[in-house]
Amino acid sequence: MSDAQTSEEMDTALRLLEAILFASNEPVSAQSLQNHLGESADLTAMIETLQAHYAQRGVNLVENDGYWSFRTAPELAPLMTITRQPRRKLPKAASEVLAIIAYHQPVTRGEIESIRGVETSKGTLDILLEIGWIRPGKRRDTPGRPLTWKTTPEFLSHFNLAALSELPGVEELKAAGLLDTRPILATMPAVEDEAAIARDDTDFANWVEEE
Amino acid sequence: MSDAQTSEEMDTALRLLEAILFASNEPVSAQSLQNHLGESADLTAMIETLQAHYAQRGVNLVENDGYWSFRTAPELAPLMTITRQPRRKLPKAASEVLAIIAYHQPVTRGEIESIRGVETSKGTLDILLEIGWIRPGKRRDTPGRPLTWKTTPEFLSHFNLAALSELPGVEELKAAGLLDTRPILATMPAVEDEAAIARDDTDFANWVEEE
Amino acid sequence: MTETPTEMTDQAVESAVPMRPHADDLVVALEGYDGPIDLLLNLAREQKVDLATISILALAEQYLNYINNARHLRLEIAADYLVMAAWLAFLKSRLLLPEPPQDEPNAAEMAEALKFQLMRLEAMQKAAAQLYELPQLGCDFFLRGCPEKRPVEEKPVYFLPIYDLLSALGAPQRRRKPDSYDIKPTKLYSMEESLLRLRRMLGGGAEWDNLFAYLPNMKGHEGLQARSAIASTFAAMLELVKAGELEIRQSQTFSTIYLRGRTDKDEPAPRQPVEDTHNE
Repeated sequence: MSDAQTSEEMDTALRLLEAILFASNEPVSAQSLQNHLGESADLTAMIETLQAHYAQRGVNLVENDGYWSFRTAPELAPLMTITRQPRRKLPKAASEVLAIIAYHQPVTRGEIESIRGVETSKGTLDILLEIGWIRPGKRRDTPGRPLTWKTTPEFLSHFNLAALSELPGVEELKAAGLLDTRPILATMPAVEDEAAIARDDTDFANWVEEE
Repeated sequence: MSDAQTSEEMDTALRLLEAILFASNEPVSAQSLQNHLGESADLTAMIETLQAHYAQRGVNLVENDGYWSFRTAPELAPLMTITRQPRRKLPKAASEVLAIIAYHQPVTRGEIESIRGVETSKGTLDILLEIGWIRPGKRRDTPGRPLTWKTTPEFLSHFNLAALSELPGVEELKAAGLLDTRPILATMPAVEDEAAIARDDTDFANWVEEE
Repeated sequence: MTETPTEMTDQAVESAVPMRPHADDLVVALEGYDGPIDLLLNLAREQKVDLATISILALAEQYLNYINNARHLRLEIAADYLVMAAWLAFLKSRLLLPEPPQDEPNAAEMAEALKFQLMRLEAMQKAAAQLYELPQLGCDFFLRGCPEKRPVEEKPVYFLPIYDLLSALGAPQRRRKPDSYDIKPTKLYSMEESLLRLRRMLGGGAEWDNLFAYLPNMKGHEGLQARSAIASTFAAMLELVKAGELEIRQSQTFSTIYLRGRTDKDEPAPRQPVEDTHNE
């Protein structure tokens, strides 16, 4: 082992962390790692050590919004000839809605509709929910208390993003003021009234996390 | 990466080998690895390099009858145990024993059994001991000097009681019907239950015919 | 599919007399858009200029021509496309005419708002495409292929509501005396029910009959239950006599009771009854 470990104890904890992350086929939350290693373990430092060690290897240690996992290095993709799933191609409306939720979250359905200028069919959100890329967030404190939508850690994991700040072009869009969800102008044709959308949202009420 | 790799090409091949071994859903045969890496690759040397690298880490590269895979280091396996803490209601037998100890303490196991009219399994007392709701008291000055049992302060705090004297008295329990041993009377179907009465009528018809 | 609107709109803008392409082409064309903003954005893209510098007036005209064309062909156009057309016509007039009174929206602001809307949607469409250029799990990178099962140990956390603790105290007693206390829940016949049964059975019939003929089926019933049937029927009978709905007759103490529905004319004496065969 190349990393200089001063004490035998630290060594075992680090090996244990490596083994736990290696054993899992899905990202493990930092909280669960900390629980396993004990309160006194310096998880951040340990993860940094591991991450640095694997940075140039065939597998990398990657974070997705507080979840950690080993995964093969993306740049090896062209060489990896093991069975791969076909790329998931979403319908145009669904990928647009996904992008809007990813870049504007938390965002209400009414806001999604004002950005797209068109009603969002139930099926579109259902597709994204079923894949597990979006989830309901808190209700907005505005009339009708509409539900908001956010992306999940699975979404970040699927696209190999450590955090939402790594979304392509997110900084430029923010700087250009294009991540504003406000309705454009009172006189613009409205899509649907918020009340109707809120009624629709109640179907998802069970999903709402009580934060 | 700590291992000295002289050429960039070798480096990529080794990384690919590592990635393939990591991502495969079953151990991979040397032949299949060779196919992945190309005829010219010195698989034996590469595997040796990888194996040496992982020898002291949390996962090891192991061979099984010509098939290669990463496995958790054997000595770490016991440390990886996941502990779950499901919330469970205390089993009936244990609640009975607990209630008897609470109201009759200090009480011997023999006395508990004579009150319950059934034998008390060792496991029942063990559960209560493990939860920390009971503890052994003094030995009774009778033949055999049996151990007595009492409740603990944890018992009081679980039931939010300041002292044992806060437990309702036996007379109060009787008044509340909690010690009632008689079953409750049930009446025949009410008048509104037309169907039931209609059934009764047909019974009557049969009865008349039988005469 | 997206080619069609391109040709269409170019022609519409260039010539005052619109071409008449095959009707189906236009239907397909409109179906290809996700609403009026998406259509506007596609029309704008054909101008091949930066959205920031695009002429909103020209774009509004292009859209109106497009919708006019579709209307000309008597095609069904979704309401939101028409609402947008009306709004754009309004915007167009505002852009061409002098500024209106102050309380109405300013034309330049309206144009800016529309421009922002287009830019924002375009940004999201681009973002969606860029998202898909990222490496994807299961295609470009992989998680552990053969995960290892970690041993699981369960350490239950027990709880007990105080009610359960208290009622557990009575459990041994309940269990102890099964012989003297094992009474199954008793079914008793109520008077209300007997009233209902008597009324129904009497119906219009006015023949004298033994009271016991009006008891419910007593098979398998005994003791308290059978007695409750007799008692409730008896009480119901008296109740009906009081209400004037039936008559009863008994020749002497403890002899059989006869009853019949009340009628005005007199009936002959009751037929010879079967003597108390059902009396248990």
